[in-house]
Amino acid sequence: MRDILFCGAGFVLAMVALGLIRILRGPAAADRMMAAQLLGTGGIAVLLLAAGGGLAAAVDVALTLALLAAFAAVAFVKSGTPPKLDKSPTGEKG
Amino acid sequence: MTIGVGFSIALGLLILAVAVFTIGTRDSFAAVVAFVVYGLLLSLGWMNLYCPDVALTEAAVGGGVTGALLLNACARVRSEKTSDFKKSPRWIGRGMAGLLCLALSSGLVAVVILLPNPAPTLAPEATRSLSATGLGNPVTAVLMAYRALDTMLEKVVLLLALVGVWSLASDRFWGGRATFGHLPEPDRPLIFLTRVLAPVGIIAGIYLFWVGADAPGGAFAGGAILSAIWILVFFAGLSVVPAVGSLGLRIVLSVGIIIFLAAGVAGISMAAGFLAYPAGFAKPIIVVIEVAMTLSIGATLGLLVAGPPGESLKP
Amino acid sequence: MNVPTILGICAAGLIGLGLFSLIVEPQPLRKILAFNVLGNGVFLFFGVVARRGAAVGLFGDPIPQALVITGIVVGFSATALAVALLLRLFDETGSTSLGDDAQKESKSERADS
Amino acid sequence: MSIAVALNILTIVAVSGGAFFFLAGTVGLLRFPDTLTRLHALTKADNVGLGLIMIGLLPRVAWPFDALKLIVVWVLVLVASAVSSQLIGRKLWRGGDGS
Repeated sequence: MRDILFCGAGFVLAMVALGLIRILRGPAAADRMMAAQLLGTGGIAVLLLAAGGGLAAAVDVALTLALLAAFAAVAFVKSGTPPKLDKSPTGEKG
Repeated sequence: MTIGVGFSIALGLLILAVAVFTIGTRDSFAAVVAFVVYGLLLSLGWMNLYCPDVALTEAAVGGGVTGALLLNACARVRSEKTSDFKKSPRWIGRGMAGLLCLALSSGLVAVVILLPNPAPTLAPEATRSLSATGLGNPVTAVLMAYRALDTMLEKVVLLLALVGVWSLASDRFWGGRATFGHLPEPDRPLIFLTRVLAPVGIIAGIYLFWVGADAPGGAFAGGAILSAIWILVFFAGLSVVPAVGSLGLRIVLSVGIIIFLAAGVAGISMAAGFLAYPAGFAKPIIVVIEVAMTLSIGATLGLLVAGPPGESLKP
Repeated sequence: MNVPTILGICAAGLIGLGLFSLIVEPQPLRKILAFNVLGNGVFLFFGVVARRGAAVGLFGDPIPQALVITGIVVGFSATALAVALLLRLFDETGSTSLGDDAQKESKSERADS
Repeated sequence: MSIAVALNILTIVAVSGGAFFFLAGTVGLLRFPDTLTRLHALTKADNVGLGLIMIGLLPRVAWPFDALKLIVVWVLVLVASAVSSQLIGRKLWRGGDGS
């Protein structure tokens, strides 16, 4: 049973690794972000399958990853030049 | 066991491939996204090495908080999207650097293969005095008891880094707050996400800190999760970054070091020396220090991501 | 071949890759990434030492693990400081390049405007 | 005994189903023609995939509290995935490709 779950972990890892080709190819920044998102979900699955319900700490790591699953995407969408600096990019140097 | 080894080979190759992509791609944004993925994969690697404490810290700090920091930086310097190889050393220089690094890697591979296996270990020493500390997790015991001085100085380093970041502010913004996560309009889905995640995240952070005494977890993982939730609150616009001049903020930032120092100095009079814990009271003292540390770490990491103040309080 | 050895070879590769990029990459943001790749490689190397030191019922030697945990947090604070420096440089000069010609370019642009 | 066998079969079936959905998500992410359709493939497939894998792992955990945490993990990923795909989709809708 342990081996079957390990095989499942390897399979899911291979799948999300293939998905990483989207980071390579793009074309949009959103495509790259989505590949990272897929790996975030897949990483949780790989972690839990590889632990096979044996290691209780694996669930805590999975919980941490799940809490931060949206974090990178939110940072991607929301970050950037603050609006104040946007209006006068050169006027503040003098 | 062979399937487990095959899984590790696949994981190691994937980590190497993502690292090659991180440093090889022309597009800086792609490099940063690849780096976030790299942090997540490393966390899987740490679980594969049965180091769940490190895996937790790496998942929270390496994948989460560092990712937000670098994505924000990448968006701010958007105009310089691509890496300019014209300015990098000529091919001779690059070749020599490549040879040097190849030699280094080969040497390290030889070290990995030749070093004694099993390695000399301090695990018996770490477990022998475990009962005196009242802790069940030897990693926490190393962090909070045997090598507590390292951990305390590491907190000082964190605070110094924050002082360094703050000192990069323009004069006229000093005392103000960081311009971070300012939104032109409220973003309802993000507010919903924050309202769902914040309570769960705070409970998870406190839980990780609390079980750190006996199981994998601890102040660093818990503090990093708290800081991530705090940053999410900034992004959603539900709260503004506190002003650097705020007294309350400065108390929260320094309370970890103050309590640590106080416990250390008390150790001189009440126990064997600086940072020695009196017999029987080790566990409660460690818990008090860890509560203060978790708060301070969470606040410091969050403010490190938010950056130097860029807006004065009274325009 | 066992799990720690495989990940140790992986760590050796990461250290070489990170150092190479740190040397040849001209752009500061990429240098910061390279520094982190290098640092994480070193941490993973420590992990191998920790895992091989498994004894008395523990899965690994706790000392290297504790060192790595503090190392990750210190590495993050160094990264944050570097990023803050980089962003300040960008706000001042409109460029993140450190080379001489980049400074000349930004100066001439300012003179034009 | 038969209950244990049944639980093992449940685990194998659910995990295989979950792995299939990860396959589907990856194929969609790689093969679909534009960014919004790829977003669709990603968010539908990997959540069902993770859900099935969680169902498969539920009989395997040692403590009931861990089972509860597994469910919390899945719900958190569902919320995170729904919101982040909405954010990414809106960014695409409003501001070009965001590149």
